[in-house]
Amino acid sequence: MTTRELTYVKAFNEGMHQMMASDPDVFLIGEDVAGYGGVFHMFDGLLTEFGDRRVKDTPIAEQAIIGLGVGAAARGLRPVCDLMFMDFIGVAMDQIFNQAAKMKYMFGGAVSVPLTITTAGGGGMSAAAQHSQSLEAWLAHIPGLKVAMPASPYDAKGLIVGAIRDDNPTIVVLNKKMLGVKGLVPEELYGIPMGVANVVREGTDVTIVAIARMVVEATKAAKELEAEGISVEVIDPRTVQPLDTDTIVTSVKKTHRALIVHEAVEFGGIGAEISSQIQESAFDYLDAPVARLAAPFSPVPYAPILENAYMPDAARIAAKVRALVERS
Amino acid sequence: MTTRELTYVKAFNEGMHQMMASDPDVFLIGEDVAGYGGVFHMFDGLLTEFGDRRVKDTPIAEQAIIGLGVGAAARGLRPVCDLMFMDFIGVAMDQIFNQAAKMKYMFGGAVSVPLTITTAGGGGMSAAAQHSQSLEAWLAHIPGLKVAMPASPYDAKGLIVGAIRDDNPTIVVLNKKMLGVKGLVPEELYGIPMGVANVVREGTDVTIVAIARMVVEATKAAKELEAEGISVEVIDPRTVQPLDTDTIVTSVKKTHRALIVHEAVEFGGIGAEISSQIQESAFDYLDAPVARLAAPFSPVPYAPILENAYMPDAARIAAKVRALVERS
Amino acid sequence: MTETAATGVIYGPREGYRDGLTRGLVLDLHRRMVRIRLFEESSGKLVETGDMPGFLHLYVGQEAVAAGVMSVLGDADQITSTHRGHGHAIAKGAEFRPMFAELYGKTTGYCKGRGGSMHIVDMSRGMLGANAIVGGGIPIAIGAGFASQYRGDGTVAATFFGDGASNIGAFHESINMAAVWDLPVIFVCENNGYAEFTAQSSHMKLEDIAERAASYGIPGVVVDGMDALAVRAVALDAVERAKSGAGPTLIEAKTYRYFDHQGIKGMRIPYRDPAEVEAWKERDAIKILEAIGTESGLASTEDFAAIWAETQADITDGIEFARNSPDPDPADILDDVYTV
Amino acid sequence: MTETAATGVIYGPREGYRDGLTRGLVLDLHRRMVRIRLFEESSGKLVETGDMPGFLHLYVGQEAVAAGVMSVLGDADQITSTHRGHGHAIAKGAEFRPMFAELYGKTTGYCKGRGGSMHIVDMSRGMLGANAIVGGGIPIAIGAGFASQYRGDGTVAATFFGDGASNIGAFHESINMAAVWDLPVIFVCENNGYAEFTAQSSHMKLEDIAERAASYGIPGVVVDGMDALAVRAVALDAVERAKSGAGPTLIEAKTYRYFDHQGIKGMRIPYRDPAEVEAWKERDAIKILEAIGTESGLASTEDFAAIWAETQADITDGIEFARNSPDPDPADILDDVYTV
Ligand SMILES: Cc1ncc(C[n+]2csc(CCOP(=O)(O)OP(=O)(O)O)c2C)c(N)n1
Ligand SMILES: Cc1ncc(C[n+]2csc(CCOP(=O)(O)OP(=O)(O)O)c2C)c(N)n1
Ligand SMILES: [Mg+2]
Ligand SMILES: [Mg+2]
Repeated sequence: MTTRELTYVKAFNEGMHQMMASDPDVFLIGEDVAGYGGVFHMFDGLLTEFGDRRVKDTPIAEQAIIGLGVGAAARGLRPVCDLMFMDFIGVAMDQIFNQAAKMKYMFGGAVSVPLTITTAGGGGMSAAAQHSQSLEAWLAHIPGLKVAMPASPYDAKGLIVGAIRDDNPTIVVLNKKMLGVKGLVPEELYGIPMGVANVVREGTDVTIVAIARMVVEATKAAKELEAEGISVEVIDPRTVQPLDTDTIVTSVKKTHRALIVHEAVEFGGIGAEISSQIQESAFDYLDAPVARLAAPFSPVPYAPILENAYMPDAARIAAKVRALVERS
Repeated sequence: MTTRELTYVKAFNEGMHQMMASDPDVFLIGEDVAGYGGVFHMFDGLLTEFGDRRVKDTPIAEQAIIGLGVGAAARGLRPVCDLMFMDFIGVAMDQIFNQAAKMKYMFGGAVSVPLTITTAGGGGMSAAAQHSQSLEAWLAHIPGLKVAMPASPYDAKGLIVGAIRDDNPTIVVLNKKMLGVKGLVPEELYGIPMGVANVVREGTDVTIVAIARMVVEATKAAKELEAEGISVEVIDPRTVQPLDTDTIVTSVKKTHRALIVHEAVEFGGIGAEISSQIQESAFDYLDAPVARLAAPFSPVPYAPILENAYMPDAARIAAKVRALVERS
Repeated sequence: MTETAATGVIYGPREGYRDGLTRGLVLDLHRRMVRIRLFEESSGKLVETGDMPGFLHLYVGQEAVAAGVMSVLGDADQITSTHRGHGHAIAKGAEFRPMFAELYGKTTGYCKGRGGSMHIVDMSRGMLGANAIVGGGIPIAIGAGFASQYRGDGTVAATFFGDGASNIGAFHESINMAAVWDLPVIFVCENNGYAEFTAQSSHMKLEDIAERAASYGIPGVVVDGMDALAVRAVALDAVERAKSGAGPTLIEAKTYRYFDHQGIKGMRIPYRDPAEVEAWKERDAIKILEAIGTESGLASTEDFAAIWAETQADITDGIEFARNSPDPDPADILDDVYTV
Repeated sequence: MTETAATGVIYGPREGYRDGLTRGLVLDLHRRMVRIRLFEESSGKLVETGDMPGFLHLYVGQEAVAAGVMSVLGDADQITSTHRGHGHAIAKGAEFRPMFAELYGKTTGYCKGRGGSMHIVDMSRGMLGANAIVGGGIPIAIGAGFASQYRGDGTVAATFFGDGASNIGAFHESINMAAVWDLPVIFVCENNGYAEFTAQSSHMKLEDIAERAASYGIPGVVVDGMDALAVRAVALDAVERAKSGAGPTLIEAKTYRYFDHQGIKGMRIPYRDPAEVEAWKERDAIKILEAIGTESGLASTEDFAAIWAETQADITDGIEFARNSPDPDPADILDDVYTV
């Protein structure tokens, strides 16, 4: 039960290593995941340890990459298919939403598709409009799919393990800007099941539901606000599908105020669903409208000065919380 | 200014004819849109009238179909690209969301993309999981795109004309089950601009915001409820991007209660966004939580008995409205 | 510059492919084809009369392709299919009762009424499902073939798709990846000359789709898709090649559908010359096989008649079973979205 | 079965492609290549030192391809490009000031700082944009070509993409559609042997990607991508064919990138043999052209030196301009999402 500091990407990588060691049915395919170990080092060392039968570089062909995973999973293997950047999902969407996600249902339950898709999302790298997106709202809207978004090294390991063990098609979205973030990670193999939120920090005045890297920013804001006498509870849903509504609603019934924060554009983002669920389930407890803080309705801009303004951060989160508290 | 009864699909078809007649830069491509006139008769007669330079059958290649539209639009033409069923969007998504929608912004405004994509969505035909979907929530979440969903013959014509005239990439989603629905349609060419809601019916007790065919069901429910002394206002946003929030919020401030109805699955549907916006803007006016009625979280089932249970209808809408009124 | 590329396509099966023909094989292929023919004709009518819901893409005319390929596959071999999938399912061994029940949307159907015609499946026989997205099944098949290679279990996968589907991106990506990894996959292009109502000459500049194999460094074979024995012969070669580790083959079977793209008759526009339809019907796959059977003396007219009759009885039984089966319960609508 | 398909590929430009060479052409091609070389070297360094944001896919080594093709296109002809797009933009006539300004994320940049390296654009010169999605620009190019045909304005479109991109679905769909409609489009595959860190032999089973042209019934041409004159010659033929209404051509230019996939040096793993890199550098496109120029007597060492010097001055000016340009104002972040 040794626990030590690891970066987010190393924690993820350790989860991959341990799952591949523990289950011979797990294999990995994707662009430059083998020889190069993945452009983000996510898959470092896997080729060396597990060989080129189980770790394979593919042509640039995302429909075939995901589709191969669907077919192999339907035959009982546990494929991990990497989609280098989340933004590339548009070329493989059919295999994800019409095939992987629907197969079980369309076939009356006759098959399971234990496929894991890994990808990297989020902005902050000056990678511009086609390499910075957060598209989890699309994925969460697809019955049959599960969607994990680790916000710490501990979760990066636990959620990739949980995803591979899950018998359903699951997408694990790493956050690019968190790759080097450090945190405590147990050495042994552990999995976090899909659908269990993490109460990152307890508080009594306002509930912040934050997604992916915004958990870090929200936690920063919460610390800042504590000094001002505002007690903030920070909840990380960990998976946006399934969503742990119970944990969120229970918190809001206690705090009476809620703010949802994510990197994706606000309109039609997962924050809209969370906000709706909160007000549907805790309407009589609310002292203020459920608030959202997210990106403005534009593609992600390239210039750092614009991108910084585009992404929510601790300062803007804190301001939004103050407004919520003052409102009521 | 003659007005006469036309079916939904004929009204759409008339809009296509008139736009192609009035603007030589408008052309149409898609699978079986020329010789066959489209599998839903949407494009009947266009080949005969405008010839095979302007009306073209394509190979089955949706990335190329949409992408060709993007390139031609960037060069100043006004392409109409047909995507036979909305469900096929997964094979062409990249061209829609990363290319068409983002081009102008990424290029600092240097280009406009006056592309129109036509497609058919919705269930009720026993067409099963890959031919019955309502995916407008994905599209509305894409900055740069506009999304129209006509709910009457009048709008089917007005919105296709408005979309072609619009200088931005716009998707017009026809509803398959409405194709034969009749209504009054003016003979002359008219366009409905994107972003202007239609107050289909005025009322004082509850506001229903309904999308696409659900407008018809909501109106039926409203008539039924009127007899019970419940006065329902029915709003059809017509376009979910841009969304006419003002009209919706103004209505809810008057009625104090809101229900949103759509065919898409509830989780992450456009109803979540509308609900969030209502409670953000009219929180103090609400006598009850904003409610949603939509499909359960599963793929669309094939058997008619299941599909009927799956889709919201007038009876379930009325029941939901009654519950809203009783609540407060 | 020359505009006509030389071609590396192989035409037809190897010489003597009919040698050593057995009575068993003739009857086996015949039964597969007749079962498809009668299932399709009857289900087409059931939809036309409004007895059955949904819309159907019928396989009539193309029977020799499914029968020929399936006759060389075992239950452990996998296939993926298309919107026109009944024929593949039946040739792979699917039974009429759960097939009809599925089309009727009943709980006893292959998909418990959830999928219908376009999602017919029979996992127990390696039929990995019809697919309502053109090209959608092709990537899935390479996954099935990958599993064969990964496990080294000696099985293969075959994927069926149309002439129209060979223009879509998923085809290109999948066949290239299968080639690169020498996956044991057979790509079966059923060229019936049309993608819906669009003729091949309007959707590609090729005569032989098998030519596309050269783009992936694999063999491309053209075969008469009305001759089940010819199809079987090239499929055998492809399976052998796949099992030996040499990788995939692209087979193009020239065939024809007798009915409309969807349903039996619905030709709103005359996109096909009636003479063309008749010419193909002259070379009907079942007729061809029956002639081979009787001429070789391996089977008699009575043998074939018995198969028709017994299949017809099966059809009647299947429809009866389906009609009497229970409807699904809307309360179960959320079952099977996830594996729990 | 034979596994090696016969090939209809055309190798190299037609005989005598260097005949009638002029001083003007030598200097024009040289200038285009030197401008790319120096822009790429300097911008690569500016990112390495942290002076400039973003990440860059540098075009150094491949200059002859962009220069050769662009030398036969006019401002009204359109191109689409890739993640490795600076070279295409510069060869098409883009200026250093707005290019550097864009990389620096300034309002004076080609995209007002919104797009950066991967979305460099110059609409005024028919440069329809770099593209950060592999294969993303190919369908757009056939749209540009469609507009040429629709208007009958005699323009053509060219689309650039890599060896890796030729495996993605968008390539297949687009080139087939362009072929079917005889669109005036030139498909230029820059085969630099690698898709990121994956060698061609691991991502396809072909040696010559031009072979894929046969799948679409169009000519495929292999050309030495280090010889700008050879590239120009085959591009001229392709443009002529396109303008005559005969349709598209697939050109494969064999070339090499000197730097890493991204940035100048970042070879975390030795995915390329240093000897291979050196061998390609021996055949450097600029060196080759300079030798042709001096050997033919059409240009002197001094001529070339002047171009290097003048370009270096332009670089300095461009960087200076960019550095002194104003940052965008976050208040304008929502501008240009829509045309209003
Ligand atoms: C991605 C996609 N595009 C379009 C369709 C609509 N569609 C269904 S079948 C069909 C024609 C298919 O032609 P082909 O592949 O030749 O098969 P055939 O119908 O002739 O058996 C089309 C266009 C679809 N289902 N999926
Ligand atoms: C759809 C898509 N998949 C993957 C990537 C990541 N990616 C960027 S460049 C590249 C390699 C491209 O190789 P090639 O087409 O040969 O072009 P080159 O980089 O050699 O110029 C990859 C895989 C991407 N940008 N888009
Ligand atoms: Mg066909
Ligand atoms: Mg390359």
